[in-house]
Amino acid sequence: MDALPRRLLIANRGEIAVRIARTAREMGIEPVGVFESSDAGGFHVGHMARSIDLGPGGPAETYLSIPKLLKAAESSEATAIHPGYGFLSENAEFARAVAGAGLLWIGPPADAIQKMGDKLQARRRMREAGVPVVPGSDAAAAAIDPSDEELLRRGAEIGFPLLVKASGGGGGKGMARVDRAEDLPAALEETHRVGLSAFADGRVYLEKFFESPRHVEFQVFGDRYGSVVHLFERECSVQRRHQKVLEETPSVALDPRLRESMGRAAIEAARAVGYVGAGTVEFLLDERKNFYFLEMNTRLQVEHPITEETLGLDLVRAQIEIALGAPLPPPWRGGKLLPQGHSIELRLYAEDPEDFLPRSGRILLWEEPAGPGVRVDAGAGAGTTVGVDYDPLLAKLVVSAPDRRSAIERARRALSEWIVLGVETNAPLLAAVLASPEFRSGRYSTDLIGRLPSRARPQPPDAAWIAAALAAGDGGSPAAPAVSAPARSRDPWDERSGWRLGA
Amino acid sequence: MDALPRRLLIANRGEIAVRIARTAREMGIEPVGVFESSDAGGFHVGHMARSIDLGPGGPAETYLSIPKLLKAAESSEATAIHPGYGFLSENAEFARAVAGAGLLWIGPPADAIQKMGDKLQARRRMREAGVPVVPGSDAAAAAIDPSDEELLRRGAEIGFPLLVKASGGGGGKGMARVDRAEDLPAALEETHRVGLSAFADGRVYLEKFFESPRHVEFQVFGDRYGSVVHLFERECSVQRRHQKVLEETPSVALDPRLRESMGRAAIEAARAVGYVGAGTVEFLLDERKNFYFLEMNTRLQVEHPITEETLGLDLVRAQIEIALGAPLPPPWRGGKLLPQGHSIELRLYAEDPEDFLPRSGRILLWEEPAGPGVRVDAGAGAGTTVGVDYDPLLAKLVVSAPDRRSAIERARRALSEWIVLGVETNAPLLAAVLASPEFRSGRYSTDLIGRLPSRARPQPPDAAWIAAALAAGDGGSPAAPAVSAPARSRDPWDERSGWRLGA
Amino acid sequence: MKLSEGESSIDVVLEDGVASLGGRAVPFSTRRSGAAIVAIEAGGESFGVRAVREGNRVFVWCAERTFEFRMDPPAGAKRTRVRPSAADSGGLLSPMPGRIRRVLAAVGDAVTRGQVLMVLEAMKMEHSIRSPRDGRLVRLACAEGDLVEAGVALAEIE
Amino acid sequence: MKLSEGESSIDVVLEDGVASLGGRAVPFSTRRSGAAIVAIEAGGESFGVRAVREGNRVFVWCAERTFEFRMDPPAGAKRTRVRPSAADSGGLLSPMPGRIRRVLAAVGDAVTRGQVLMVLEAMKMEHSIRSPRDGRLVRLACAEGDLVEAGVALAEIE
Repeated sequence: MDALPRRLLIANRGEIAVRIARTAREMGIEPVGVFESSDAGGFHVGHMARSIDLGPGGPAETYLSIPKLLKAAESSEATAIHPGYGFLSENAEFARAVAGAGLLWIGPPADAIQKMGDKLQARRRMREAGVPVVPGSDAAAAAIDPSDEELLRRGAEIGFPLLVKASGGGGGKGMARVDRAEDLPAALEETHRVGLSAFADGRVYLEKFFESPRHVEFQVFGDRYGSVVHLFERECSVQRRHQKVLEETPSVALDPRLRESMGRAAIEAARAVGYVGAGTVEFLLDERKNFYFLEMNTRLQVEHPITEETLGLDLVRAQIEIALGAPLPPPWRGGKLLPQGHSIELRLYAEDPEDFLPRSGRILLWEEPAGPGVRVDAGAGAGTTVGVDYDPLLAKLVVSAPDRRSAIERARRALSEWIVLGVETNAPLLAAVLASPEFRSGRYSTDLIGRLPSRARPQPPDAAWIAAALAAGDGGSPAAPAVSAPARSRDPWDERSGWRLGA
Repeated sequence: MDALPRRLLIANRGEIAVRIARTAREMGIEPVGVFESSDAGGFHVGHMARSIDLGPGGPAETYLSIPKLLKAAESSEATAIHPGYGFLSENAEFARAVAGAGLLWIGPPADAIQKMGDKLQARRRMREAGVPVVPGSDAAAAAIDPSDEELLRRGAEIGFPLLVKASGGGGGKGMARVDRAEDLPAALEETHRVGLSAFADGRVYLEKFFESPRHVEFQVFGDRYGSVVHLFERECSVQRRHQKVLEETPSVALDPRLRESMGRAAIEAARAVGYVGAGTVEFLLDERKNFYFLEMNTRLQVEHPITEETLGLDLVRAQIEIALGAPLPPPWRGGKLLPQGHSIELRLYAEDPEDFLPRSGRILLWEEPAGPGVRVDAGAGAGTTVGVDYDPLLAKLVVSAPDRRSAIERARRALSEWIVLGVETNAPLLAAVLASPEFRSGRYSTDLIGRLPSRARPQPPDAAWIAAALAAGDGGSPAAPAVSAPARSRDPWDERSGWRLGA
Repeated sequence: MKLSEGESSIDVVLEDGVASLGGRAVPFSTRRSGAAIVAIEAGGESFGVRAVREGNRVFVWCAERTFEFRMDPPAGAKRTRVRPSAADSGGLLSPMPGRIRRVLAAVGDAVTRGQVLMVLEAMKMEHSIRSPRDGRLVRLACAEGDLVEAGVALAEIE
Repeated sequence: MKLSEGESSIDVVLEDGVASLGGRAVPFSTRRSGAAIVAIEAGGESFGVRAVREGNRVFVWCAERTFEFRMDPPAGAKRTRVRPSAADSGGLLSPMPGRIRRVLAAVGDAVTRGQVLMVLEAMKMEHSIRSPRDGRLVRLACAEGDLVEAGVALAEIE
């Protein structure tokens, strides 16, 4: 294994930038951060040894700017770059540019990113590798880029409802559900447009639509020497608007035999593109327990911590070591790795818990859960400004316990300790999922959230009105002017300093 | 197993009361707290479903008052009591009174508490059970309560230095080191006095003194049906003033064979007093790897979390289930339980890091470490007043990692994230221990802290002076009047509300 | 003072441990940690609470839920940061904070119910803003590239 | 203003991004999160910082260490909560906050160096307070059961 870099540039923000910085520090590597000028107060900046200002212009001009990121690495003398997830993490051009600049890329080969990024190409490779894919318009015989006429014909064969997908899309983006044949032409046109504008790739394809499937993914790891292993599954079926809200491992939907065949398929998928490093193979699992390849994420996954918790590993450390040329740890290859207990991740989003629309504002109060079996990976805290230009993920709560039932109870306990004021969050939705009989039974699918009973907006109890009045600073009140700030005192010093309590 | 109690009275305060309340909530049991009137703002109170005011008078009149605690249970309709550690947790009379009042006692039988509480009696039982004890004045032949003359003779036989111990003592209390024969009479007199005043038991005994021993303890668990198991060891040799500061598991001092024989001895010790529930058997380990029984703590141990982390268990849950009549979980008995990785606990005390003298005050700012492998069990937070009447333990940081080396680096990383302002803590001492070659090598003993190089008081960097000036509110400064409080603004609303940020 | 939450709006007066909530008298007591109130006992029940005021909004955590109260500003003080509500505007409101990516209609155009008038991008997703009814676009309050808050008027249909 | 930490005490003046530390000019800049300053750049290095003032004390976290600064109160303001230092008192100081459990000498007694004058209990441990030198006990500032702060005078020896 090559020597550790002295400095690592983390080309990201939010919780994942903090997550990566923590492992870097533990390895004796200086984490170097980046930020858009207006994001200088970003939570992640406080966790870096130093941070580089990428200038103004929003994400496009900063976190997504390859030249600016390379310049930041140069000016900070960082010799390695970790992209995190999102932003440029699955951009083959960036991976090449980093290597081209003589820097260490903490990620898979650019080539593998490209092959998996092109969904049509990826599906073809999977079929060739014998990995089942979701039935679609691009069957073996089909043309790579068929005409809309041909797609309309294919659509009729596949049957409705079906999904129109952009070849460049993924993660719920560039995808439209079509229920009736007559809506297909419009959907094709829209998807062509989105594909072109978002991914500079207008090619689209059709996929069979499953009413209530499960999304189960497998963590895979490959090294430079051709070994590829899987680190078991993550159940990701709790979604809203095609985005994950809660993940757990192990999945109650898998028995040992199914786990083994899916795991093998995941390894085959990675092998098929010469994969090195950490990746995730997403499968769709239908009611009859048939599984189909959906896509492969060629980066660290948001929900990687539940795998870390059940296996007692640090996946970011493994990414760095493998990028430096280390082989996969022997126990991983020897099949000695066995998950212990059950782990659940809850994603706290700044969004309306009912309509899932993002919320912005400033976090005025932030108290995190803690204690046994509780891990919090936060990208926000008291004082953090939540804007509209970035992902609304505030933090991840990861709970672990000996079994699924106690993990769920632990998640509910921890969630009830989480206090966030100033920005609305999806905490009530998370609580509703944890309380739903469907989730607790384990027999749920991607339509779980849609089927939750609508939650009546709770009326504030008397104590809440009283607290509000106290905080509003009713002059006449003998109580503190603010419920969460110290009372006034006669001491002129306190008068001004008291307010600073716990700030 | 009997039905779960609806309410559990937690007869304690600080981090352990919060720790127990969390598990209670996860089990669907309402945690009921207690507090001394002046301790109404105690951190633990905020984690209870409700709390009972035990009135004024300090710990003696409240947390240590059996009748008031029983009354609190009655008035809150709690049907079970968990004593935590310290206070009345090892008081056999309390255990009897709880059972006598028809309440469920979450702890070992009063009888076992008593037998282990009397150190002389305990040492006799251990010898009878074939468990090696530290050589002392109470050899098989000796009288139970020898005259000082006889003790002086025995002292000469044992040799100096030696330890004078009160039979009622333990945990470093009621213990004096004597280096020269001429100092023995005074030490005997002093220990008689302490024993009488502190434990109403003037009996004393002498113990061989070991220059640099290790303290290694074993977690044991027994059920009502006679099964007793051990849950592996905790290395507790990092101490100051005979009190633990840092614990880790596994201990580098044990090899599998030694672990097995010490484990067996621990089980024998528990069996010898008919032990049921959670207990800890403390051993002294000398340079030649001979081990001797020191004492048994008949309660939950402060450092229990490192065992929970490496075994993936909840020991408080197990305590409650076993008290309700559940048998030990089959995997525990089958020897199926195997520790994974390495875990370290750091105790954050409100004390001077150099002379270890306790500090009091109000915590003005509190930011906890978080992220992968980090667990914090806190008994304090922003706004908490740290007084002189209670234990100075503020919180415990528990880190876990695949191996000892990465656990140490993780501990250093997490410790560097911990920000506490307003009360001095021992954080610099903890950092010094983690940095010391002796600790990192694993070859250390109870004299580690005494041998640390003295730490020069660091000079504040320029930035610290500037921050202080900013917080002091230099009117002329364009910056915020307080570094951790929002800047003023023109908006009359903000003027008053801004101060509440993050309070 | 006058406080509102959701649809309800009442007068709250606190005096000597008794709160008058819209005329209803509720005795209460508070528990502090340090100097901050962390619990309120009212109606025989104890609630953990937190509350922070910003501008004329008061955010409250109570009974493990969060609530956002609005207060009527005292005479003289200028109203700040009130999120405009549908009531404040006759027109088409932004459903969330975001960036206007495309505007697909011009002032004067006849529009039909459901027609996409503009595309709002927020959090890497595009949201179509459709006309609520048939009519004519009489006002366009935003342009492509604009950053808009939730609830602000984007356009007006007659 | 005048600030002291440990033994050092200097005049600090902040103006337009330049700090004068005891006359030495140090350019600096600050970084905020929300409205709070969380980092200070000075001398080309960036430091994460936190600082909170209470009374005339300012607690600062910087470079992963904590420091306690004292400020000279402005004219007119009364001094509050200054922990008395040995300098302030000719006598025997309490080494830590705690309760006086026993007093073993009376005013007027002749005392010898090392003689235990009283026993202070703190955190469940007893600490003997010994006479610093031979002399006579002329003042006893505490009684059994008293709660004493760290650094307060307990007695005076002549």
